[in-house]
Amino acid sequence: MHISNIFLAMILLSVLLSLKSNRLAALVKLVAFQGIVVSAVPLVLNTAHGLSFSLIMFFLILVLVKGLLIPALMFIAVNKVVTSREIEPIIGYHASLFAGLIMIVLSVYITNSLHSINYPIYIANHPHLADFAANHKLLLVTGITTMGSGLILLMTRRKAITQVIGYLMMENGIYLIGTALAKVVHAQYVVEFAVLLDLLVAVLVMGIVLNNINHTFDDVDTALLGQLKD
Amino acid sequence: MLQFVFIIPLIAGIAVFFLPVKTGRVVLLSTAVIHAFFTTMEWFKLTGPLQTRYFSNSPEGMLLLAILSFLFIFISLYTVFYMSEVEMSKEPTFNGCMLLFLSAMSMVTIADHIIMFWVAVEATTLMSAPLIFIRRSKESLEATWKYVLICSVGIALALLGCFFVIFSMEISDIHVRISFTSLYAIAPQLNPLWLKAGFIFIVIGYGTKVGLAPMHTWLPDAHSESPTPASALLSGALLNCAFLGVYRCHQLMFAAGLGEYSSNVLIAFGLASMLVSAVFILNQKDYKRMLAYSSIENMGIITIGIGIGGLAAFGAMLHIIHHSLIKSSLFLSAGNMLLGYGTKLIDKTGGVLRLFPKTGITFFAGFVGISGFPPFGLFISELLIILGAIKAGRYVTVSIFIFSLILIFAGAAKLVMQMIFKDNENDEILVPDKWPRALPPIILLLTSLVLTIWLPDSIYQTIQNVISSIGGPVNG
Amino acid sequence: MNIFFLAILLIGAGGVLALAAFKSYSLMKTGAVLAIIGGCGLGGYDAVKRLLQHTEPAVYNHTWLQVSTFSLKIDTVSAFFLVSVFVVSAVAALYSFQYLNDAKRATATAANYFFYALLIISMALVVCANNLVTFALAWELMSISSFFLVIYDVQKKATRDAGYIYFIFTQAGALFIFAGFGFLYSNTGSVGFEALASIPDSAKFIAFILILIGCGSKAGIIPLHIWLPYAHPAAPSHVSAVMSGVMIKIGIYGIVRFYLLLEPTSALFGQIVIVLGIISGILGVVYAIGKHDIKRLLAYHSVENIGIILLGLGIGMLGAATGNKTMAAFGFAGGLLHVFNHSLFKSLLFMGAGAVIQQTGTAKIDQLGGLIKKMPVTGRTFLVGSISISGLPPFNGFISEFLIYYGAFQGLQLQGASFLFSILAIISLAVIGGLAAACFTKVVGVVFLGEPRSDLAVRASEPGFSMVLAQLILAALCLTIGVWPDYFVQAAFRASQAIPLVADYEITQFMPIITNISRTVILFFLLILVVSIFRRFSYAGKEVTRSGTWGCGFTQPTVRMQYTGTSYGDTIVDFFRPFVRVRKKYSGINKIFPGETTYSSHIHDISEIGLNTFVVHPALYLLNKLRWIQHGNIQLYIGYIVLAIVVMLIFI
Amino acid sequence: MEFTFSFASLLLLLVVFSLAPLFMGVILKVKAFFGGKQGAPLLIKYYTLIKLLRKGSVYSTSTTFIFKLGPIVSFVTAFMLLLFFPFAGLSPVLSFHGDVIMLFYLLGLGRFFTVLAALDTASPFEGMGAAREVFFSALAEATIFIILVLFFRLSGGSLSFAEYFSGNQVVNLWSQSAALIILVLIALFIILLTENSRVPVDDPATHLELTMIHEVMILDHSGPDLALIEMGSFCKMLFYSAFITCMLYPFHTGIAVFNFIIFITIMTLLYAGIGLVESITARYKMDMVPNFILTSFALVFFATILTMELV
Repeated sequence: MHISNIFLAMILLSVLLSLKSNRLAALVKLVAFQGIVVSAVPLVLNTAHGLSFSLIMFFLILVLVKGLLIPALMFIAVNKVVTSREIEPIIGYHASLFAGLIMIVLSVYITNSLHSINYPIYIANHPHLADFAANHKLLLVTGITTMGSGLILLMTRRKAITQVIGYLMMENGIYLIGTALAKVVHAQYVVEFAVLLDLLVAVLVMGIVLNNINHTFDDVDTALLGQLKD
Repeated sequence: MLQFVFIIPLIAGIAVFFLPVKTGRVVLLSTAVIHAFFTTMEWFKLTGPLQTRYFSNSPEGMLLLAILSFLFIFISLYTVFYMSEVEMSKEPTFNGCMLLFLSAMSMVTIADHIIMFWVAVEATTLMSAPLIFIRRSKESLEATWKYVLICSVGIALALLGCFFVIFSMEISDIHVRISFTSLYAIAPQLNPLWLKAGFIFIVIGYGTKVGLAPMHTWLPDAHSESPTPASALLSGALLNCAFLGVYRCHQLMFAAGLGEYSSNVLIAFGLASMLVSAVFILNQKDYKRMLAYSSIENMGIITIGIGIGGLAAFGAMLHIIHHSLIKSSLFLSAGNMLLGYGTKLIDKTGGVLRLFPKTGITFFAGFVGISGFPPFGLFISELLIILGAIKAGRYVTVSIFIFSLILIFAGAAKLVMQMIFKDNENDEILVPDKWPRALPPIILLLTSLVLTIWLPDSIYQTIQNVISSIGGPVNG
Repeated sequence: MNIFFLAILLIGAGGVLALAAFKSYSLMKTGAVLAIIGGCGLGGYDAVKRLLQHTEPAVYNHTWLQVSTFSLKIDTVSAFFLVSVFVVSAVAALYSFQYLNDAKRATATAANYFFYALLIISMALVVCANNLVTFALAWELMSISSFFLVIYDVQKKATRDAGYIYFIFTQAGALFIFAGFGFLYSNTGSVGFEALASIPDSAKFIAFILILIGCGSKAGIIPLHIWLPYAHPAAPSHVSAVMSGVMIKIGIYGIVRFYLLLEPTSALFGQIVIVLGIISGILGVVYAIGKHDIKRLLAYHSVENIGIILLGLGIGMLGAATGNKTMAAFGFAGGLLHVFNHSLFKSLLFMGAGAVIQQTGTAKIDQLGGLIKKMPVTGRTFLVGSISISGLPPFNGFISEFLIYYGAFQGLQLQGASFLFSILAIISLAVIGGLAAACFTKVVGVVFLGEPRSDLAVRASEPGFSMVLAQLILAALCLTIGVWPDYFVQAAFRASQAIPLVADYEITQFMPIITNISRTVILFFLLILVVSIFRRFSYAGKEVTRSGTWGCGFTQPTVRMQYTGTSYGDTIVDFFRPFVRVRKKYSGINKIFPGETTYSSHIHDISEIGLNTFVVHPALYLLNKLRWIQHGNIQLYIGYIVLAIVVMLIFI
Repeated sequence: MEFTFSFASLLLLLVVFSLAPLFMGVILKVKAFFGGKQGAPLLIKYYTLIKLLRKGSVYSTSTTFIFKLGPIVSFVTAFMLLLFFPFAGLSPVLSFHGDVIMLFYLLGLGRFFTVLAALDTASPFEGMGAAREVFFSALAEATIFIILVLFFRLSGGSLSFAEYFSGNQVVNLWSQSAALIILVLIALFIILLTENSRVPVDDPATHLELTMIHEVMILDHSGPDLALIEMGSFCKMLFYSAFITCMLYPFHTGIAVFNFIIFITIMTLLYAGIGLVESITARYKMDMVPNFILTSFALVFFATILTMELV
């Protein structure tokens, strides 16, 4: 029983909750929580060969951005913007929760198939990482589920803010999958920071646009954003 | 030094935010010129071949950088006169973002590290978003929202694709710098399955930005709602930059011996884009949307050409050059019409030739060019693509290609002829057309014309180097 | 070659000058017309020289866009076509000098001259093009410039629609040609014309068919002719003259050129071309009989004559395929000579029509009449043109048709399918001839003879000098070729010797026939002279009075009672019912004291109906069904992306 | 193939030409006989011509030079036919390979001008007649040329009247392909009736303009003009009958006089036959005429297809 599994379980929990939560504020809190846990994952994974200073520094920055800055922005947005704090899903909560569960099953299936194809080679190449590889299964499952649920949120929620949150979840998922697969990236902090910066700016821009949308439409319901069509 | 091409615009852009309007304009123009200067330096390798950790001057990158830089000079020139017509409250923001946008795009063209490339592409999205919603009208906000969200989602997927590509390297226990150039070298050893997966995600991710159907959905809105200079820049430069990502990955697949697969994928997306644009160009109501869909079509043509390779790839490269020139010229002319009529509806813009002779001529000339007539370059590129496609034995592709070309031409010709020649019900002119704003489109068209008659050898050589990595020489 | 380039340069200079000097109207017109005529004269001289004296083909190469060369070559075939290009263009330019006389539209006129010059140049280049890319380039230039010429009267809706239809057809045709080029290129691996004869037969066939479709849409082969009856009436008359006289022949040139390059051995090529010729010829003339708009009628006659030309070429191809030298030589020579002849009399007729329209302000033949009294010269030249186009001696139309007949008759010695095709060719030629005569008796009779049917026709008078002169020149040429055909026939034979089979073919043994024809014609004229003297003599000293036409006992004849063109052609059109949709509106006589009754009939082109019902409407319907894609709903859009990924991952 | 000219033939031509009105007289006589009348004298047509030549003319004010040109052209073209035709086994006055095509097109020219002259008068009836004339003759052209095709096939590549009826491969009832010739004869007779506007296609003797074809077109012509037209129609008639005659009998008896006598006899009988047909058949309705002509076409086309097997 590796410690990282607990983290991953927490992430999955947050995903499922976010799918069935009906209050924006709660949703934002969930994302903040999820952000912190996700940024902690590399930390707990690399316990195998000890913590480096840079790794910890990086962890702190990640937490700062994903766990504090972005949620803070979201909170401001929510408080400034939202008239009704309901989430107003296009498909019901239970349905989306159910979809989330299906997502988990799907990701498990994908992961297994991938492992059966790849991990023999992988472990052959990195024998010292055998247990690491084992953990990867769950990591990959979590990543795919998170990403999928993010997409579900994007497709099934009416409020623009919820879509931003969906985007963030998707980003987290991808980050997890990246951690599971490509460790080289996570050794290059410049690139990491650049990606992080992009994420931050993206949320910032979205926030600004949201703000403007709210000013002009008095709401952030994307149903109002369906005028441009052929 | 290579990085100047994005560092200088970056600094200038940030500066413009805080400078007064007049100086801002000056900075904009001068930066454009300086950028062009550095680009030429790079083009002629005056700084020597350069290979940093994250950047390199690849032939395809240089080609796009040259186009970008050339376009930007005239678009910024246009911007200055355009701004003097429309009093925009947030002009410094606009000019600043133009420069930041330029810097982001320049970064894309020279980025070599896979993730750094991704970062640059995402940056272009974010930097261009303010350009689109600068007016804060309902439509522009909606367009921006769709643009930012859809592109961000798409590009996030591209990041996933990048991870897959990297993993395809790690899994077979190779460790090189994860930059395109170094990956080409070891491409054959990459794990094909993960490489394919990566390719799919990257094509779909960056394809979203290129405007390949069915991920094109944001494009017509963004291109039609943004202010004229922005539209011109989006259509003329941004799409190419995004396409660079697709192209690089195709190159990688080719090096890995999966060229067959990636070619088919590209051709499929290209044909889809052409058909989709055909659907929406027929009885379109809004002329900027029409131009946007035509951009989708042309990106589709380019994708097809690259997918086919050989002579068609050469054609596609020519197509990139001439499409950028002609399409941005068209958007600038459309901007002049928008100023003159105050509406984007085709039914309300009649008799352009009579009311705005200069704009009418440039617009129609642009249309003639975009639909593949000489003396403009798209004629030769489309001819070469058809020849190459049939040589490659892709008969189905060719038939769909020709079919949709005819459809699109039929649709567009109807609208354009109506706009240019049919008389308008009321002849009131909001803003008369002036030489300063008519000149940039004319120059862009003339450039395309000159390049059709005489293509400099250096460009030819560059294109040769580009396509040599995807299916051999021109007469292959 | 230098003279050729000089001519091109001069013509181009004329066009540019027109743009430059549009401020002063008459100066612009004079300069442009003079330069164009000068250039055409120079080029025509060069071409004639090449045609008559056996000079080696001139070649010019200039590398272009690194992948191909800009390559020109003037051989006898090119020279032959060059002659008609330059002659007709020059005369039409002369005509245009007084035809375009609206100083208020100075810029439009300037543009018209510019694109006119461009059209001449591009046509000359197509005819001389010596590789695929050059051909394509010149072809597209030709299309675009002719498009701008068509939309001269752009403020009229009819003109815009005509231009639109033409634009679509020309672009679609070009794309088909490009596809055909693709097949050629993929087999030779080069854009050059050299190796084409060596490619496999299947590729030859596909490429030829594609090029036939492309060039056919330009030449106006039924069912690809739909743009023609729209574009020609819309364009100004000197433009219609050039387009119908020369430009559609460039389509024919494309077919001939690629046939010659491919050197196919199968008889299938000839048979296909013959069938197309028969369809175009007969249906073309039938539609022409049904039309009431003079220029539209002439446009359909262009279709008919393209049919005749195709018959000639088809016979030639059949002969080449079956190794029958005489058939091949005569068929090709006839076809080519008919190209030249038709370019003469068709432009003559269009100019006449233009003069009529300019003077009366209407193109509806049923409103005209008796014009030969008002405009004697135009009337007489138009009569000449009509006799020529009906293929009757003593004018030039007969000569070329005779050659085609002769070739076809040679085909009767063959067996099986070739025999049948020769029979069909002969019969359809005969029928076409008869119907053409019917149609032009109608035109001349209704427009120029009888009494004016409306006061539009009463006010007419002879058009300007340059217009009259242009028509006189062409009429004189028609007569010359009809009476002294030898040189022209020889030229046509020389051009037809581009076919390898008949390269060494000796035509001198057949020239006596031609000489005899011209003798017979001269005899005919002598007899006419004798008989008219006899007539004059028999009228000597007798009282010759004039009075009204005998009304057959009807006491109040009015001009409205005259037989109209509609009723004239009605029975013939009815005869071809299934191929011609006729819609008649007749209010009928229903009261005891009949009130005003109306009758109107309209002829529908079946290929147009077919295109609309089977291609255009279904396609539009289908595409409109797809418009929901851009639904405007962002969630849906993201759904597309997910869908795309899923699909791609399934097909990984 | 070269341009032959023989003087004796010219003499014969003139004789036959001068007899043409007489033959027309024969027709009238036969019709009168069947009508149980005594009828006009045989020479009636000569009298008519002389009468017409004596008269002056009245021209419609609508007419132009074309109206005067019409009769001349129609006569000359018809007369030129005779120049190229071999009467009674003699070689024709003029001849060259391929002259048939030329001659039938000359006939077309004559028709062209007759029609124009009719339209020149602005009379509704003449226009009506012209419309019918061009339509029917266009159909007849098809038959004529398919006959030429057949002859070319039978006579091994002949394209002139001289070649048809002289040389080793002649086309007549006594050659080996007689079966086909019979079909041609019927067809040619139909064409004769059509082209010369006889009953059942047209009735020269009718007095209702609405039902006429050829006669109505010359309503306004008078005096010498009319005389020219008459002579032209005589020539045309003469040509077709001579054509049939030469197919009925090969004039191979060496002596020219016998040939001549036989020729005249057959011609007379033929004209009498035409008279017979005219007196026992009624005129067709206008819309029946095309079928009538197409019948002739069908016959010859059938014959031509047969040659694929026989020849």
